[in-house]
Amino acid sequence: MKKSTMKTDTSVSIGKLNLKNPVMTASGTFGYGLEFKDFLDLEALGAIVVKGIALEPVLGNRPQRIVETASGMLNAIGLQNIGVEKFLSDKMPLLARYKTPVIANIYGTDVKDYVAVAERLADSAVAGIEVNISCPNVKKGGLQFAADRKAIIKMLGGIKKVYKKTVIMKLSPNTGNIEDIALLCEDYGADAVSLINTLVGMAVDLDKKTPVLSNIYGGLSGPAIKPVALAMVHKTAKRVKIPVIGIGGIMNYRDALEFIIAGASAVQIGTANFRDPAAPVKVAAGIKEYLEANKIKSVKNLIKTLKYQ
Amino acid sequence: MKKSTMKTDTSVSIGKLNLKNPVMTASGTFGYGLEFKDFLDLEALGAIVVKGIALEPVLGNRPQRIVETASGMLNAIGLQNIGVEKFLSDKMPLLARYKTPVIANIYGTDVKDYVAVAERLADSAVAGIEVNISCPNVKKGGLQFAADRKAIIKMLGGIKKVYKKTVIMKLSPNTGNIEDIALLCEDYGADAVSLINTLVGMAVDLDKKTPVLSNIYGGLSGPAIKPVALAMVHKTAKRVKIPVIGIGGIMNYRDALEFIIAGASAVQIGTANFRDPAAPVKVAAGIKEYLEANKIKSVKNLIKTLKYQ
Amino acid sequence: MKRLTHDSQVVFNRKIGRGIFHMRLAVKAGIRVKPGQFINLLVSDSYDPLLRRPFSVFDASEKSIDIVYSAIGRATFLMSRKIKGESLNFTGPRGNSYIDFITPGMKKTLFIVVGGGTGAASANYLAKWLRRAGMRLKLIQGAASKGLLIKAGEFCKKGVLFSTDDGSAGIKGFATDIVKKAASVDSVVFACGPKPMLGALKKAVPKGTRVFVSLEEYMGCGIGACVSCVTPVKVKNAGTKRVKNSFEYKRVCVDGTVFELDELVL
Amino acid sequence: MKRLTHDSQVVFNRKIGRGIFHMRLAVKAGIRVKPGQFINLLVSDSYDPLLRRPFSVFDASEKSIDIVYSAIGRATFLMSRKIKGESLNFTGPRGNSYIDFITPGMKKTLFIVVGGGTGAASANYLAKWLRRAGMRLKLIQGAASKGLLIKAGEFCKKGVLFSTDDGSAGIKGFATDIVKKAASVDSVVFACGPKPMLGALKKAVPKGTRVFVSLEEYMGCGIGACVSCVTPVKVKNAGTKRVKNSFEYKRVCVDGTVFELDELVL
Ligand SMILES: Cc1cc2nc3c(=O)[nH]c(=O)nc-3n(C[C@H](O)[C@H](O)[C@H](O)COP(=O)(O)OP(=O)(O)OC[C@H]3O[C@@H](n4cnc5c(N)ncnc54)[C@H](O)[C@@H]3O)c2cc1C
Ligand SMILES: Cc1cc2nc3c(=O)[nH]c(=O)nc-3n(C[C@H](O)[C@H](O)[C@H](O)COP(=O)(O)OP(=O)(O)OC[C@H]3O[C@@H](n4cnc5c(N)ncnc54)[C@H](O)[C@@H]3O)c2cc1C
Ligand SMILES: Cc1cc2nc3c(=O)[nH]c(=O)nc-3n(C[C@H](O)[C@H](O)[C@H](O)COP(=O)(O)O)c2cc1C
Ligand SMILES: Cc1cc2nc3c(=O)[nH]c(=O)nc-3n(C[C@H](O)[C@H](O)[C@H](O)COP(=O)(O)O)c2cc1C
Ligand code: FES
Ligand code: FES
Repeated sequence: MKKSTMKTDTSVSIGKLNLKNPVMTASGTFGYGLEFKDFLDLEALGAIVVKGIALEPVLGNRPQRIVETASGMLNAIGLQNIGVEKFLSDKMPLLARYKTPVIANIYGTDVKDYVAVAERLADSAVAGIEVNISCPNVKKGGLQFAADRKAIIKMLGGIKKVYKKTVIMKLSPNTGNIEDIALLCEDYGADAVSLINTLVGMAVDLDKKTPVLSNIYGGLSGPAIKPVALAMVHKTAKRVKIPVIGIGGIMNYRDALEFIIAGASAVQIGTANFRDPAAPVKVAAGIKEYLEANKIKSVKNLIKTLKYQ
Repeated sequence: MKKSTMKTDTSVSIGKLNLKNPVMTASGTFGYGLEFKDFLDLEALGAIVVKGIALEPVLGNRPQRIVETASGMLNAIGLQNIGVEKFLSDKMPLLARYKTPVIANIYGTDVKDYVAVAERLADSAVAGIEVNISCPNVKKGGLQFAADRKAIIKMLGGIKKVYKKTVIMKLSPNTGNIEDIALLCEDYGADAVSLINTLVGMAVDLDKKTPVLSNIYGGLSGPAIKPVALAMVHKTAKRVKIPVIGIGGIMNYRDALEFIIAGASAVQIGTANFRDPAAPVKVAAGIKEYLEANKIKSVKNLIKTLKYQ
Repeated sequence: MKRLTHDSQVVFNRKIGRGIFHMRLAVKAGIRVKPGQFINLLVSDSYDPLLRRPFSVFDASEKSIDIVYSAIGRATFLMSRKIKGESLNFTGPRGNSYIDFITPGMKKTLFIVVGGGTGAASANYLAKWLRRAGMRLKLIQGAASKGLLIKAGEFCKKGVLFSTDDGSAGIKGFATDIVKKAASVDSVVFACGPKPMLGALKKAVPKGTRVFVSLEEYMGCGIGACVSCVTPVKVKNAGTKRVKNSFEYKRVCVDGTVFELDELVL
Repeated sequence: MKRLTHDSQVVFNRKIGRGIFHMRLAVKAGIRVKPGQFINLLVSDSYDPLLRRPFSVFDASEKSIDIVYSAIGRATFLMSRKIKGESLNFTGPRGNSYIDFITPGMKKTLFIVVGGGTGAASANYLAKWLRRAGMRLKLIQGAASKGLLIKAGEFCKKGVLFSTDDGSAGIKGFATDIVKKAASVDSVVFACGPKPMLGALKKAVPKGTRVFVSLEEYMGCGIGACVSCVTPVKVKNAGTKRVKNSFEYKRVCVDGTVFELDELVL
């Protein structure tokens, strides 16, 4: 046996990015990464996806911003963030010390803004961008783009012109046709799609007779949405050729492998980080052990291997 | 005080139907009703909604048909049913003995079929129909109608011609615009809308590397989807004038009241029946007690009373 | 009304094998259980796990119901941690019974009772019933290995035959190998166990031997309402004008769990 | 790495009031806790409840951390059923501390420590710290009624003042009524309790008295990453060209939980 074939290969490619393993952190659940350095080895991650970044700082929604639901949670943070300038000056230099690609999740209130943030990041140490056209918690810059074909075409056109590294489009489950939107993104040059963002949800405080969240609606995440995410990833991976990044309720390596078998080339860990801040590295380690135990040389050999009865 | 004003009034109206309380059973989770007679008083229910009925008997999908997920379950029964003739000859006479309106949930593989089932039920003891244009588990007759405006217009036109009692349209959450579909149903003569049916979901068996359900996809129900259902009910009730029937993860009277405050005129209990076969009557009793404890004369005074901070 | 939902208390919950537990539930007097029936346990107040879990009755008295279960997943792990005095709600007992298939003509018949894996639970209660009814009986249990054998109740009595896949106890091989030797056309076989064992039974017995098996299927309601637990059963007169399909789906929870093996589409 | 996630075992979990429990967790030696910090408990293996739950440290030693909690919902009900020996995982201790605000100039200062409801938990540990540091101290606890008073730790010592809304123990009224009498511009007030109590504090003390309060907000991560636990804090130089907003959101979990009352937008 040649030595090279004996090593288990956990690496995957997403656009121009080569990741040492398929496990990323999901935007908004991992801060700017540094908050987690006491809980896990940031270099054991496939990639770090940071909190959504806009052109200008954003205050976010009034509290109450989150609430737990059955096996899930609603959030309506309202994309509070420090803005792209401060991100580049204060956070990125610290993050760049780690040998893990940093992906910036970006958003704006109109197409122009999105393009401007992408342009500002073009020459930075950021390895790729994830374009959030699916946030349910802001009046503008969120869901109105999720299924707007014209806006998406315009946005991708603008971004591709100013940003030459990897572009991932983050899709919303709050449409009847996520596969069609994914195909559109592929056609207009996206390097990958990531799904799903949160499902629009709501909680009511019966005693006060008010919505629990100040924003009324929030985004549902966590194990509760895993079946919905799996179905959408499976349907999308059947249709597009670019990599699909699976997100939604992934709590452990078995969940992650289910997404990979169903068609995902990589996964993101979101709400799980709140239960266990070391979750992403545990998932990565679990995948590696699984490959070894089952004598599978490369995680790539598992992608989209679902069999039908 | 006049005597009549002292009694707590739990009744609500849905179209031409007057229900003694706002609690119905959700189609497909309560069989043909009779299966539950050892567990609860069928006459304590607002209405019994029976399993989806087609023109001809349907075998349904191969097992495995259901699987549990985090705080939810997926089902892909495939609308197994005994057909409208057998329902009328074998089940309805037994159900008609109870002083509770029976609502038939109907579906077909094309518009013609839907209309034919409605016509066949027109002169029966069935008190109303709920038109299922939202089943995710059949190749035809399910989701393809969910957001097809033309088909819905044609279907409602046909049904209203042959069926003069209460017509409820049951809507799918697997679209980006459930409120628009609800408005359309209102415009074309629906007496009420009920929502939500299940969310499309999937489960993967990692050991076998196959989908868990023979149908690959199934419909997600239970507490996991409650936040999604609440948001859709709230959004829809803001737009339409006809009654909205709230469905999705309602497990107890507090959940039910949350839906009512958010805009529902009545609720349906689905998956909860599997955990506690007496759930619907407990919900009805709980609502009554709540009204009494809070000195609210009529449950109607609670509908759509959500306050905003 | 409501007579089919019961609150019970854990009397004991002992480990009796590798990951296998024997739990006794105290119930109000007056619940009658027939061999082969199951109860549907609500394991947790939490919505995760959400659904009830079905377990065959291993033994029953006027005041108690016993189950024997294997801790293999979330709900059964939670069960294994329950201690004396804790409350558990269940619906049932539900389902038909092996003994529904015993006719007056079977007074002299040899009943071969086979339990594979946790299928031994219902075999135990059936064997007890047959013994008390004075019937002729051969009791067989098969498991993967010694640690997984259930040695409780009737299985502690003399004359019981055991098999293990690895030969660590009893004969090395399958329970069906024992059945093969014991069965004749005049005997009646009652069996509960994993699907492959039930399939193997067909080949193990002489043609014409009546075999009845108790099935396990994933259950939603456990009371016949959701049609999730179905199994395909051959339809009589299939292929004629009136009967289009060669099989129909029957509900394991109320039409079974016990079916005649010949009728099943395995 | 990973030094902020800990496995602990329940040493005891006693009922000490109406729905109020005192739990001691055994931890590996070496965890340092400062008064006002909290731990974030993972209450269940199940995904329902899903999130961790934050609790102020009531007391701590080299080998243990104590909390006092009120069983008010799903997670705290589950906690109340935990028995000796059960394992619980927590992250933390996290958050700043009351004592971060103590300056060398405060050697002679009278510290008024106020706990309202379960806010008494962090007040206890702070009082213990101040007493051991030889500081001047007045400890006050307010609750709705006698059964809800926490009588443990420092609250069993002499000189502690109590108030209850219904007068069933201590003075009838609010803890802030006691503060009113005790506070002077030279004293420093440390408080933890429900929002209305914190609001009332402002009016209870002479203008210029420094008041520091520990806040509770709904938490997602408890480690500063999700910005869900925010509270509006006044911004210096607000209204100038560079500073547009009059407030910014600060994270209670890491920027607090202790803030100077004057800076908060309540
Ligand atoms: C009629 C009947 C009688 C049974 N009797 C026994 C018995 O006496 N002893 C025993 O150990 N086991 C018995 N079982 C199997 C037992 O119900 C499952 O092992 C148990 O439900 C597993 O739950 P879990 O949460 O631990 O496992 P999970 O991790 O949820 O699932 C593991 C496997 O258990 C099965 N299962 C899970 N949920 C259900 C459900 N709602 N209905 C049916 N199967 C399910 C599935 O095959 C699943 O793949 C019986 C099953 C049936 C249908
Ligand atoms: C920093 C801090 C310190 C605390 N210290 C104590 C203490 O010493 N003793 C004590 O009894 N309580 C304390 N609490 C409150 C305690 O965290 C809640 O009572 C507990 O989370 C309730 O959980 P539950 O599932 O029982 O209630 P639920 O039924 O889930 O909710 C009831 C209420 O509890 C609060 N709550 C629920 N989940 C969270 C969460 N993830 N984060 C914050 N609040 C939540 C909400 O206000 C909610 O309305 C503290 C809270 C914070 C933020
Ligand atoms: C508190 C919170 C904040 C989030 N913020 C963002 C964000 O800024 N940008 C984004 O694209 N997604 C955001 N998300 C969505 C997650 O990245 C992820 O798509 C979603 O939570 C589903 O994954 P999960 O179930 O693993 O959490 C946020 C999610 C949560 C829970
Ligand atoms: C097993 C099962 C079968 C169902 N069958 C039907 C059906 O025949 N027709 C229909 O309109 N909805 C059907 N539904 C959907 C329910 O009526 C309901 O809309 C959904 O389950 C959400 O409510 P819940 O969360 O309370 O279960 C079915 C649901 C389940 C779980
Ligand atoms: S489990 Fe519902 S019909 Fe059998
Ligand atoms: S709880 Fe996540 S930032 Fe405070």
